[in-house]
Amino acid sequence: MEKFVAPGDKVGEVRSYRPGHGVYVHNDILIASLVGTLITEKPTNGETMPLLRVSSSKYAGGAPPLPDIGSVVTAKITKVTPRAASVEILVIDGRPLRELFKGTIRQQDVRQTEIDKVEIYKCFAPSDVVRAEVISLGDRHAYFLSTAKNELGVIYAKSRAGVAMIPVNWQEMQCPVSKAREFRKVAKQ
Amino acid sequence: MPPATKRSRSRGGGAGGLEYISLDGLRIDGRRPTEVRKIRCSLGALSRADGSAYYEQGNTRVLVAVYGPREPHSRASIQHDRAVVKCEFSTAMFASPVYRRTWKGDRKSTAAALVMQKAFEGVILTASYPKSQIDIYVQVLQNDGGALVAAINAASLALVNAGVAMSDFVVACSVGFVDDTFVVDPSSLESASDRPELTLAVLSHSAKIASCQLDSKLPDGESFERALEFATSGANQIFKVLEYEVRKYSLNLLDSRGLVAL
Amino acid sequence: MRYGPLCRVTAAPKPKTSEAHKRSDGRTGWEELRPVFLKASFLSSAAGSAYFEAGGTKVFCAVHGPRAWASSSIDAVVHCEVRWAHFSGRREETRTAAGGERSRPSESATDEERELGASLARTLGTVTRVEMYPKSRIEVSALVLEDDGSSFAAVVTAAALAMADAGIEMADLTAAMTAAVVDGNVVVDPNAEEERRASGTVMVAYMGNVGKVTDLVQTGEMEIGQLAHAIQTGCQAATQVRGLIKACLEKQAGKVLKKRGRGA
Amino acid sequence: MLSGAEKTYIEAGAAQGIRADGRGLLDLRPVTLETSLLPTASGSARVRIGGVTDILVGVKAEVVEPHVNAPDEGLMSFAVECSSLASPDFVGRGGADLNAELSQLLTRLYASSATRELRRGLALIPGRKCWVLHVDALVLDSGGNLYGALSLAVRAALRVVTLPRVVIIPGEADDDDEIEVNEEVFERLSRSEDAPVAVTLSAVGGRGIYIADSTSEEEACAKAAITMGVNLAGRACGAVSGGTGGVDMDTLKSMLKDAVRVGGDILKTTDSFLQDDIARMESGEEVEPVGFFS
Amino acid sequence: MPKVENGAAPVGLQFGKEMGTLALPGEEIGKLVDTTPPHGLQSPQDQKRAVVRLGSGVTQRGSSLLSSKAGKVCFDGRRNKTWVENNQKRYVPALEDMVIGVVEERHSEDVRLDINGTDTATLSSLAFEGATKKNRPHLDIGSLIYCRITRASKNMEAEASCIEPGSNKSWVGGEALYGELKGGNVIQVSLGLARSLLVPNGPVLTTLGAKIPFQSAVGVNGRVWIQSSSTEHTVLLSIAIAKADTMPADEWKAFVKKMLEQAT
Repeated sequence: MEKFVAPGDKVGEVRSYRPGHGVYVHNDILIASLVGTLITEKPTNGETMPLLRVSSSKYAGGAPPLPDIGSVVTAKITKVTPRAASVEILVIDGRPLRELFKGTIRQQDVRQTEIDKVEIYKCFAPSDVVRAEVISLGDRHAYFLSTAKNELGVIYAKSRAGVAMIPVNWQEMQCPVSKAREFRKVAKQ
Repeated sequence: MPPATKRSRSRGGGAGGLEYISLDGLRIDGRRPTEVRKIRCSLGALSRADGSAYYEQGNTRVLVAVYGPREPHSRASIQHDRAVVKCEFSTAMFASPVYRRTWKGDRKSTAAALVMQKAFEGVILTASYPKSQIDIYVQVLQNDGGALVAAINAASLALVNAGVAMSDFVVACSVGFVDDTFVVDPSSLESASDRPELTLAVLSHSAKIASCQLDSKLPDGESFERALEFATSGANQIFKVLEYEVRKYSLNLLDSRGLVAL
Repeated sequence: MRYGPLCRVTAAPKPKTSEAHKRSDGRTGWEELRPVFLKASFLSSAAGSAYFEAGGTKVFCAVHGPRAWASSSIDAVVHCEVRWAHFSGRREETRTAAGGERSRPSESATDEERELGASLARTLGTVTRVEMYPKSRIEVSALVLEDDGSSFAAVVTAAALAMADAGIEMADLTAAMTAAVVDGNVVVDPNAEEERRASGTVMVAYMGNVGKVTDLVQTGEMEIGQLAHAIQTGCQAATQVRGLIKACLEKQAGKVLKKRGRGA
Repeated sequence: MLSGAEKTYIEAGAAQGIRADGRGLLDLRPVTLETSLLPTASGSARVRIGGVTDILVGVKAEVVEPHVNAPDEGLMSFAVECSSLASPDFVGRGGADLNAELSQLLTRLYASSATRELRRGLALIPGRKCWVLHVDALVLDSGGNLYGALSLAVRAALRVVTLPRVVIIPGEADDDDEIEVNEEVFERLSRSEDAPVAVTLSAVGGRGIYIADSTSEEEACAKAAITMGVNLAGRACGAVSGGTGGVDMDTLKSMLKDAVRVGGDILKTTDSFLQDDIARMESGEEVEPVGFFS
Repeated sequence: MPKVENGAAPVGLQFGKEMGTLALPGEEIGKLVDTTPPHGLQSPQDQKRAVVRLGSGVTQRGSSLLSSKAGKVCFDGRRNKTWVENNQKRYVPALEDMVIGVVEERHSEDVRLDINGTDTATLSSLAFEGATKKNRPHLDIGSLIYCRITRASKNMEAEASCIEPGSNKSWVGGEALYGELKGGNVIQVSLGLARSLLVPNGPVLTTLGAKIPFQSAVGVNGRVWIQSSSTEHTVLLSIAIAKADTMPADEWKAFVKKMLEQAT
């Protein structure tokens, strides 16, 4: 039986349930903080109590997404300097964003090895699309992102000829038309 | 209390045929032409500012606060080799005899702020505080003429109170020209927009001029020099008072640290 | 064009049909609410939106964000703007009362609009789980189209509905209600005429389930016992309104699900 | 910036009934009240609380037309300005929001029927001429409890306002009545004692714990606050809430009761002081101002 | 006479006739004099002796030494150094000063501390005895840190450290001198009082310590941290220390006595 809940509705007690997405605990009582249907998930391995979460009616995953530490984002490079690349975040954990969020990939966060030798110009170019992970809420202006994992890096880039390039290895991409190679920090597919 | 209000109002009304200098050479408020109004001041009047001063010259009253040297709020204004001096000049709505809605940043206030900024930029040892900002905020509580003069003098005291390093101590004084006579430190009754008035800020020890403003023109060059003389002598009178106050204040302060010798 | 679900609810409490309790708009109980009309999700450009009508008072509210916001605090900031439309019947009154000389150009907010905007921001800041949206700002704008009394309460209620509609996590649904002392009686949800005659009014925003007053605005002169009674009555009525908000959301959720079902 | 240690210290202290400066929860800091310091204003007052919060109020009067909705009442208009002296945050338009909120609180306090008689006293010719009191307040220094200090300073300034006597000259035949302002004779406002004073109670720490006259450090820890205007009749005349914590009903009710009690005490103390002050002024005795005016 | 520390007479420097006492900005406090003997020969020691060191508040114009602050002219004969001492609210970082900072911003490798100065100071999260990349203290925003200044330059942000030279007490053990101050309360006093509190067996802390046992940490940046067994005691101590700033010694002693009597 699906139950409709709204913020403030009591949905259970801490002695019998664990709070999930859209549920918070106040004075040992589980209370909904989102509009939607209440879903009870059976305890999985290791857990003893079932989990309560709210499946929001409006969006696929609930509240509008916001970058958080650990989330994997798809972002577009807007500016490249010797110390960092600036990006605009487009998608978070597979969900497109409504609002503009800025990020920065600093020199030391581009790749895992030879951090000191990273040349940003050889890793990203403006208008590239990258997959990156949020590593901190950053400074006042931008979130700090990292591409220092094999599966992270450039996933889409255009060559000078304006054609989408094909990855050659983890640090080069090639234009299918001109056959010219360009340096990138390429994400492993 | 209101007698004071009455008096100034009725006099202001009959300004047309007013005699500014009496036959025995005294001014409306009984001062001699070279005499400065009564000055009272105190340092450290405010709790949150790094330095502050209250200053009263006749019925003109100002409060000045100094914040800094501190980290500039906007990155754009950072100077890497020196401190930036900023100044804001605002007047309370009840400051003048007639009720007038005043706004921060009107033309007159902006001009006054600029004069002060320039004068103090020259005297503060800005190179000692790179990448920082020093703010001087003026609040005029009552304006009976010479608000800028009072503000400059109060700002000097507030900077001393804040412990900001300066190459010299700035003192200001103004000179008006009424009935063919120079009068030092004119009150609002004695100053009018069409009458010449010289506002001078001097460095008290080196006797250099920090700022000089002339409103309306003087009859000739010679009288300009005379005006400068009057203003300088007025400034010296004022400096004596300020110097006494600063010494008194500093001594008190250093004495209360006497606990070390308990 | 997307149309949100409609929800028309006529307030439930049935009249104590005594002539003595008859009110100027025909209501027959001191604690009777005016007919309420709620609608959510009608603006596709906003993250959440709501329209709220109580009698002749009509309010619009839109929520945008959370948006990236450079701020020194980690928690989300709720920013609110509240405006009374020129034709709402209220703005003109407040303007000239301030004294002719000081009236400002009509585009900028009046002191009262700024005050109530800040007040709404505090209320929503209280109910929103701001820690869930770091470094961001949630923007709420409300417009009173028509003011027939209890308009700020209507603004708070509409804002709560719009926030819920935007899918923003909140500790509770807050709803607001005005109570006024008219001819010595505490009446709930006063209309403009009653507000004018009132010796005092109090608006309370209340989280019905958590049991906390999130906002309080009192005007006029009131005895302290009377004030406490008015607050209590207001909170009870607000709890009732909370039920209406939830009903509207439930109805809307049903429609959304149905639509999805058809699509699939 | 407030450190975590200070915060827990303030909260833990409040829970035990002790405050950082040794006060009890509902005790007030020492207040310095001076009146009639601005020679060019019809009335003025300066209030300092605990040597940190500092407010200067000047009242000026003008003859204008009354408002359509209240032809037999005079007008009062309130404007508060947070001076940059108090904080660099107020530079330029920085204080605009706070200014609006503070001005609005005063408007709210004086809009009620509780001060109707005071406003009626400002009427000259119904529907045509009345006094407007421009009440302007400057926040010179802020160390908490701005609302309380502000309302106290405004009230004190109104208590000592004197306006020139106005004589109404009956119009001949069809002419309207005219007024003549006699600048020689000054009269005090009638019913200025009706003016309210605002009390702010801030909830800190645990449930049901709240404090009066909070310092700015305490304000930084406050979860919720109620500011209420209280008059001599012990009634509420305008209240707003603040903070983002919410208050439960029981706490709210006891806060309202305590606000009335605290407000009553403030009114009693300041009125006895003001009475002495006024008496001394009327007898022509000079009152020696304290603080930076001395 | 200037306030002279370490008796030796000034070399290469002659104080003006208003020697000592108080100076105002721009006032000449003394002159540099040529100490080179007529034959032009000078022993290296004498040359070294003749170097005049100018401290804060003193500037040089030609051979004149001018004060740039209002304060007492001081002279240290051992280092042949002159400076003008005044009491300002804002702290200017100096090498090896012990200060109390508040964490204002957190970064991945370091934190920025508010040290009540013209600028913030950075504290590396590795600047704790025995801290490693894996095992280092977690410093939240608002934490109080007792540390020493390891870099002070007017052109660069100050740097602080919690490592005590010559000590190997790990930050984990809770025995290290520097580190996070947990619990207790911190008060702000004048820089002058803070310096006087740091004098070993100084009168203020000794007097209070005899009555109430407590722990304290004094930062020369004007912050004093106090912790005692109860909040009540901490309050009394905070008030007493703050009062020492403005009260003359005798009055303060009497005040403390009276306060403690009332408290018990």
